Amino acid sequence: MIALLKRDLALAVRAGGGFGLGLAFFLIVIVLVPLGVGPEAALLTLIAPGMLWVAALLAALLSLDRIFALDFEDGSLPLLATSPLPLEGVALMKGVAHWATTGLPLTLAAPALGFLLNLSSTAYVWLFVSLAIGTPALSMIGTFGAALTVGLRRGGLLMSLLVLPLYVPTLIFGAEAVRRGADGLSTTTPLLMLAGITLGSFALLPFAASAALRVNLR
Amino acid sequence: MNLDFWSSFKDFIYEIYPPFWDAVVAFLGKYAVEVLSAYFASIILLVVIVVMSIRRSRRVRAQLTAVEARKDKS
Amino acid sequence: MSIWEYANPKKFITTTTPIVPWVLGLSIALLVVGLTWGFFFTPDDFRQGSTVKIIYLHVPAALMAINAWFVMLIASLIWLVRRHHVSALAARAAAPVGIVMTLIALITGAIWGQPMWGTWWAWDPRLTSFLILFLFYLGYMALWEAIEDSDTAADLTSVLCIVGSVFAVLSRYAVNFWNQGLHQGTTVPVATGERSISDIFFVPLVMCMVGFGLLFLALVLMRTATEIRARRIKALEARMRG
Amino acid sequence: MTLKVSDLAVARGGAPVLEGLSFDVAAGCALVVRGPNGIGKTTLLRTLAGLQPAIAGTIDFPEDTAAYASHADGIKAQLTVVENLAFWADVHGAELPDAVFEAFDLVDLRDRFAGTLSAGQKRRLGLARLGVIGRDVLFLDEPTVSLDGFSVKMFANWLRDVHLARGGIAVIATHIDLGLDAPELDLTPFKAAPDAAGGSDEAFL
Repeated sequence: MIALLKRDLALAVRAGGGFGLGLAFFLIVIVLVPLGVGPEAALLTLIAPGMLWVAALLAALLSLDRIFALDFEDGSLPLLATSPLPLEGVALMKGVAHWATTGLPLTLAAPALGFLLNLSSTAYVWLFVSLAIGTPALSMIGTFGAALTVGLRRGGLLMSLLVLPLYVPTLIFGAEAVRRGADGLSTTTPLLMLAGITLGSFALLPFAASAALRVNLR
Repeated sequence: MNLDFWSSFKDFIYEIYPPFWDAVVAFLGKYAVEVLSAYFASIILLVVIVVMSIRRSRRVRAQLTAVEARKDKS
Repeated sequence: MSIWEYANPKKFITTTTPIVPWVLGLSIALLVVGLTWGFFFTPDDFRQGSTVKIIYLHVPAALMAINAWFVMLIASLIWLVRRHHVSALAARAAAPVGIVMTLIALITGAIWGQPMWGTWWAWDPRLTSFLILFLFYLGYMALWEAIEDSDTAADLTSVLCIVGSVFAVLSRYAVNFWNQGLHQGTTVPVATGERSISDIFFVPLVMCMVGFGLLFLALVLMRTATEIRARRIKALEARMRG
Repeated sequence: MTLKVSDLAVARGGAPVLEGLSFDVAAGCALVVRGPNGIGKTTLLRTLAGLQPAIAGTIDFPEDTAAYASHADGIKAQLTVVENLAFWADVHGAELPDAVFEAFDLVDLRDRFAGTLSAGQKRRLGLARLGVIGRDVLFLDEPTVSLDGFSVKMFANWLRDVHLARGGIAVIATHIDLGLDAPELDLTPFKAAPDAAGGSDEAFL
């Protein structure tokens, strides 16, 4: 399975602009927020945690439909299905590969962009921690959504409609953790819930994703 | 929908037929329009889903008999 | 005669077609009686005034919105385990009814809360979780429409329904965590059984609930039969072309 | 090690396509499947490979020894020929033998990006994958499409001298003569009757 992960990372770096795509989109959304909402620092501080998380979520969503679509079009998905690799392993590795190319760079870059939204100083560490815990869940849930809609025409649009409601718990707990961090309150409960969702997603969703893949390969 | 639009809307429908609205307000109090609009909206939605279901059922039933007729002929 | 007997589409149609008009008629009768009783013959609440009368629409619709998703979940599980087409098509049939119930719950909830909260939409946790449920319904129905082959569609939507249910429950508690809550306490807590409203409100409310339940049943039976017939048309046409 | 298929029925999109199919393929033999377009060759091969469930009958061969190859070769354009084959070797936990490059005439293409290959070269790379993964039972769906005469002969030689000689099995759906002295199976007599049972639409007819 590691071979699949290595190949996907190599492909992402060579072809899809790899780490930069999600990051660039994240930066653009963050820059748009003050342009839309206005430059008042007090207001920006208030909405910074939520907007940073929403931007991270949208950046993750952006590159989801390519996860399986490429392999489906060039025929390597059926070949992977008939290989010794379990499909659950393929789905898991695809989720990890997506996180490595979008979630990870986001987590590292987000604190650096926090000042654009005048994020309060105490919140930076919590932003990093909540993104580090939460973005894997975004990737795994997204992989499930991608598996559901691979091979469908206009699958990308449909996938966003399916995946966004599934992102709600992660968004709420993630943004809440950062907001509590900003106000100096204890952030343990939201972070625990966030970790619970991430672990749950990685434990269960590969099975749902592989079931969906098997159906789509029929 | 901010509140002043809503209050201007309420004044508007009040002029339509004042005596009726006097009786309604007497009966329902100052939230008469809210209660009526809630009932109105819900009943409209229920009627829509029932009517759509019945119409679709009839249309598909007709199609089916047509297809079956074609099948028996061929 | 086990209930799996009804899994056979033709048998399902022959048994349900005669009873649907009766169930529909009974449910409409119950609704008319329940709503008029609740609307005309129950006193106003001292605090909320006459808006309390919206309870007869909001509570039953909210109840049915959740039950509809639950029915779809059970039907999806039955489809995945026993491969009965009727349950998959019943899940597909229940979704539009469920989304309408959710819409009614949302609209009546917003109108009901407006005088007290001062705005049309105060992001109250319970109403927000219905809004999220609405999105789940939307996604579920969109997935059905997006796939031509019925069996693939049934499988994929069943998987989505199961995963969606887990996340719907998660969202329910996440939303509670996110905002303290303006909604009044549960009027009829099914678990504890005691109720926070007096008898005169209670009887018409139960009548409306039963009315909504029967209406849901009638609509789902009717729409399932329609889905079966539509599937039969497709199968016959495929056969004739083949 | 033999491939035994008894009374197999396969469906496509809910309607039965083939039924009552029985055949055995002993180790070291190949079977060429023939039939007009749309008879269900691809459906049959996908069912044998396990990509879709059969509606009736049984397929048995040793677990985890099947490999499937179809029109789409599963080649990544941004990876070089060597990287593509190395990936499939890793996935199957096998070593990348150098002999496969000679067998499929890919020696001088080793470090070329797969995207820059011609259709025929891509095809050879796709077939080279079969040589790399070391699977005994091969289900090949028109493997020689877009190959020139010389490459077809080369592939047939590899199949006979390397794969079958090693005791492998191959079921090949093709229209051209591969020059293998393999038995042929025409699928026309096994075409499912219009009202055949078993398809998922059956409950509605």
